[in-house]
Amino acid sequence: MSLTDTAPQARRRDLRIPLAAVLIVVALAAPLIGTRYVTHSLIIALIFMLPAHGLNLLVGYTGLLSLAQAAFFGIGAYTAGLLAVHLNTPFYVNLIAAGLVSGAIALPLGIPALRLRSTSFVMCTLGFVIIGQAISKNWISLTRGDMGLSGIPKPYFELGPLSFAISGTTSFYYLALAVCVIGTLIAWALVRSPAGRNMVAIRENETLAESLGVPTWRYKLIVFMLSAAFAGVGGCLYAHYLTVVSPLTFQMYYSTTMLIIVLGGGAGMISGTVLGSLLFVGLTEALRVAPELRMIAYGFCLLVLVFWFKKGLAPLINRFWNAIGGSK
Amino acid sequence: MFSTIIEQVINGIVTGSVYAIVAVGMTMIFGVLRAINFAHGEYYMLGTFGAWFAIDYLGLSYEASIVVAVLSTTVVAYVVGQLVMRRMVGAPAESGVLATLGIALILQNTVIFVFGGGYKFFAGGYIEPVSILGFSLAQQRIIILVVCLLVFIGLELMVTYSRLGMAMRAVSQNIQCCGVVGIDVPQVVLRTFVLGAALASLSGVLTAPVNVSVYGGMGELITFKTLPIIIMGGLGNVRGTFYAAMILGIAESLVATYIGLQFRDTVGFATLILMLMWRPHGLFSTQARF
Amino acid sequence: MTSHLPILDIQNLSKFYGAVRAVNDVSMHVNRGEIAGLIGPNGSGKSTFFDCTTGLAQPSAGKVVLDGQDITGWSLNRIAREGRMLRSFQNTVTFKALDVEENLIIAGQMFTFPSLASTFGLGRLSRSRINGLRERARELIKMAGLWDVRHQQAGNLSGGQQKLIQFASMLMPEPKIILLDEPMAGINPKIIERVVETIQYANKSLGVSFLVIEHNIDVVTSICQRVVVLDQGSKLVEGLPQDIIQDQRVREAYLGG
Amino acid sequence: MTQTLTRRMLCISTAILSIAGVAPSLTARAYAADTIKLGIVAPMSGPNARYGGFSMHGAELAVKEINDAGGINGQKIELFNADSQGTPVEGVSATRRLIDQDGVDFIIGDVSSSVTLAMQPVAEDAEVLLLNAASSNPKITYQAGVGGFKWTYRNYPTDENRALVVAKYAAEQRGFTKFSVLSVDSDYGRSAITFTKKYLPDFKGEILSEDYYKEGEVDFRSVLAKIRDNGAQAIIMYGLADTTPIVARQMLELGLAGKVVLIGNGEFNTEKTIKSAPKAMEGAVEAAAWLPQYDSPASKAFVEKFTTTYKEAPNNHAYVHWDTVNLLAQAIKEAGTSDKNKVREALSKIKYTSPVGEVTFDDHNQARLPMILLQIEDGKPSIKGAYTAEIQYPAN
Repeated sequence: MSLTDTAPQARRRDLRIPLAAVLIVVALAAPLIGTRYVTHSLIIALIFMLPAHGLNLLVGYTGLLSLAQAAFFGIGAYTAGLLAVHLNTPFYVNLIAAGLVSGAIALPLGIPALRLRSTSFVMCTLGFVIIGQAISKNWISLTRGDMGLSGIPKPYFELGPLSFAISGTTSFYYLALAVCVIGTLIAWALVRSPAGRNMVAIRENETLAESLGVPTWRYKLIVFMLSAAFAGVGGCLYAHYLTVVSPLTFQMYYSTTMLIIVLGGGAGMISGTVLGSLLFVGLTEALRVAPELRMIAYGFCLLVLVFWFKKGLAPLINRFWNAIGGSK
Repeated sequence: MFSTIIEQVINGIVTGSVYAIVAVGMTMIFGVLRAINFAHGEYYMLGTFGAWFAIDYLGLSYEASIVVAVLSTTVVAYVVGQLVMRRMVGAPAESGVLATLGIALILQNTVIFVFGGGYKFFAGGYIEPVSILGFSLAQQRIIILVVCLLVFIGLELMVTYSRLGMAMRAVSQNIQCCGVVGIDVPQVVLRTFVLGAALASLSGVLTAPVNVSVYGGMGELITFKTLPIIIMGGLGNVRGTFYAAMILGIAESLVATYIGLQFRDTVGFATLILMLMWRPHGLFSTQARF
Repeated sequence: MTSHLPILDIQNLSKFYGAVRAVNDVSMHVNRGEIAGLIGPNGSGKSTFFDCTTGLAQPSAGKVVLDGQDITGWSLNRIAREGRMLRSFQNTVTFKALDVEENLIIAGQMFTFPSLASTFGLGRLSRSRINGLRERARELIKMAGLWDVRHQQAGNLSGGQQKLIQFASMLMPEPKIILLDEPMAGINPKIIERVVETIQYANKSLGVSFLVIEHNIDVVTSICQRVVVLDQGSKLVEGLPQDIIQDQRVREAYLGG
Repeated sequence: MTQTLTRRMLCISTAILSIAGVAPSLTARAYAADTIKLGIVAPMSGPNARYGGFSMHGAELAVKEINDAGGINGQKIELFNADSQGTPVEGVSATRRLIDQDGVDFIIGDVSSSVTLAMQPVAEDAEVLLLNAASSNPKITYQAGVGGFKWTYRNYPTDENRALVVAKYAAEQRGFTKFSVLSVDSDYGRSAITFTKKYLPDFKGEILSEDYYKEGEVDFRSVLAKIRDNGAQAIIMYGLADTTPIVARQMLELGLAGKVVLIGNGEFNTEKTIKSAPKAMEGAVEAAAWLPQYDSPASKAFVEKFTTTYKEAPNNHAYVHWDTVNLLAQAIKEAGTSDKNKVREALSKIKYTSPVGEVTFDDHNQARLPMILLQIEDGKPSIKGAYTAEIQYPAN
């Protein structure tokens, strides 16, 4: 590995800026280098990245293990899908609406749920997913039930006289990338802000935080809503990309996927979540070489993660990042 | 009208007793490990598969297949317990979720890989209906009810009087002190885990004749049914789990009758959430573990 | 500022758990600039009394008046934030995964940012406020003698050092009064001295009043100006420290329990 | 410490290697054009694997038969399979991989309708022929052919035809007027019932109760007791194959067997199902695209070959995938080339003779399939006729 290659040199140059530049170029040029399959895989990673950021705020920063992410992801997907199909609204309207609706629905759900202790809270949030699915199946007049919403139009923009649609995988990649970059920056700003420090305080010791004047209850509620809003925005990307939203969107599979991304990347780190979503998609797609053994191998990967990478992969990356940061 | 309600309550109790046997294992594992076992339903599936294999491939009788199924699941559970569950003592909740999900994926898809994904037909058991007090039930369901009662009586006795039972109680009360008084915590966790898995597999074999279809993914659904039960029962509380399973069984049965079958799977979690709003610490005190 | 009202005035406070009267009709006050002590045998209701005063538990009856303001029924965080009355816990608690400086900055945050919404900001105003906090934190760290370990995780430090972090944290928001729950429990004599110094420094130089639960009678006599004794949920006696230790009833309460 | 470090390094390198495993696949492999590349998208892991397993085997068998017979126009078929897990995201990923990496021109899939719906635009975009063999959501062909997606074809009956045939037979031949619904809670079960409701008034039938079960449900006693008490003559069940035996056994248990019959679809006719509760299945009416006992040499040969190859009897999913591969093979043969554009044209005008009857496609790329109506008599399916009907498409 490059780490050992450069070790013998007495003075090392700070390689961080060049590396970052390379990463940015790779991110921008990815659809041009790789096949559409690669672009598609990256889009899937980007779609999961935002809900994972939301979950990271909740699990990684505030210390609340939640499985409700799929429910808010589904609500966001349905919101965007319904708006796009019925009202043919521009993409940014759907995006904002999906985030707002998910965030707003999280308020009445969060108030009772956040009163619960650890395991009960986890189960309660899982319950939201199960109940969400039942509602989407049975509220047929709104959701078309099991028929689902299909043929969701491609995202289009209407900026003054200018109006254009995003069609094709490559352009969708750039759209998703832009949304994710903004989302990541927002998440980054959140955790860097004093509020982010208070979230960490809640995670570390809720009573102590409370005794130092931190209104823990309100923070938890706000973070729960924010994480739902992130999931909702991810749902909007999902709806527009796959063009289909069905009650299947409400399944624990997505909640656990997001949890795997957060923990695999490294909870409590923004870079961890970014890394985690790429890693997760890379892994599941790489395992496609053996379809029958794929999920078995995936299961083993989870065990490896739990036992050997308790803090996820981000600490390793951090170490690498610091190591290339020049000589001491 | 009234007799319909009675009949539905009986249906609920029969369903509840299946849930109870599976859930009690899960709740005991939670008691000693503080981890939700998302793979628990897979042992139920393994039990069913073991019995199906014994009947279809080895040509054994149903009774013999029960033994084969429970023993083979015990072996699998022992291996999983040694390699994974033992090491999860004191691990954070997130790790527990991921590790057990990983195990669930491995067990489920290994079975699919070995036996094929298609559903199998379970041939054994006593499916002839008998009439009791005007209600018609398959004989197998009466067996399930009786076994459920025996299992719970046995567990109560074991937990109160046996050495393992006392150690389990000790671990669930205060894990730090156990090391001091010479209890080998990982060993207790392992034994509890194997016992819980064996009970789940027993439940799988017993219900197989009435559930007929056997396939690799069947465990997941059972896991989701039992999750709300163990919370409602007060995590780690054996008796509470029994009552919670019965309550859920009856509630499901009534909902299926009067509201619609499509809402049945929602009943568990809806009841759970309503209950948690009313009593955030469960219906049955978590203090009175085991 | 020259008010002669006590900084903290607790009137007829009671806390019942079912039929159990954990605290029964206790009244006491802490004067401005005073270090008051609260002692009593185990199970006498001291901690419950603390919890009810600071909002961790709600009193069944009675009134808590902080600096002329009735704060009965306020939550712990509101009392800390708006009332500037802080409390410590019996077992030392710090944010273990964070370094010492972060620990202190967190402690100061809610007092520097006027509203919840403002804590989400990342602008220049927030930055300058955080920098202000960091400076203050460093001063307090120096004062507490933690300068060398300021970038270490709190959880990796010794119990005594963590105790000091806790004190320094509570001084961050410029509190009016601090309630200490057995500050000397489980720390070695060297640190005890340092804690005593810190308390006295805060009291003299920063004008912070204290109410201290303590078992170490030497400490109580050396720092407290006035002592209240609780026994079985009720106030037994109140007076100067040297009088209290001579008091027959107090001795009986401790010995006869 | 050293040990943990080495171990970590090992893990990291494994992780990196596994990611690197994707790298070579990034460049689409250039294959010689001597094989016809066919991709199958099906759920192969998780609970839905119980459908995907049969689908895969059916397709594999057909490919093997064709290749053993020398291929089509001298070209052999190369089969690629991809796991959809029954979720749209995974299904689309699988499709993308088949198209871009394996370079397939033809895809058969998926079982689940929502996955198929998500795959449609991908196939359209890449101009790859998507043949669906097992999804029943009417939307799939509403939006295909003249409806939009030129590259989607469906060789599977729609629920509408099925619902009509069953309702008509039950009312006219069996004289039923009171029905209870017990169908699977999926687009298949729901839409079949919607269509049944559309036609039932024509036959003076009424629905007394309506219940939908979730996939994997095993307890029907409550609903069956309700049905026993409400006096329904027949249970309309559009359900899952693996659930039918459970329902039948519980009908037996509650004394419904012989009093109320099952009508609809859900593999009522297989030996397994009938054996599970012969008394309950007696008189059941089913409209199926195919059944193992169907009396045609091709069908019989398929059943035999499948059973000997895979040690289990084929089910409907196995058959439709086997049949669809054969259909595609004939289209390629008629086109005279494996060029996908030509094959698509050939498919639109094909007159394919399946083991059950003649198959043609309408302008929505929906196959006009004969629907077999059967009734269980003396523990054996007895065929009452085959029906083909035109689909009425909604105006838009």
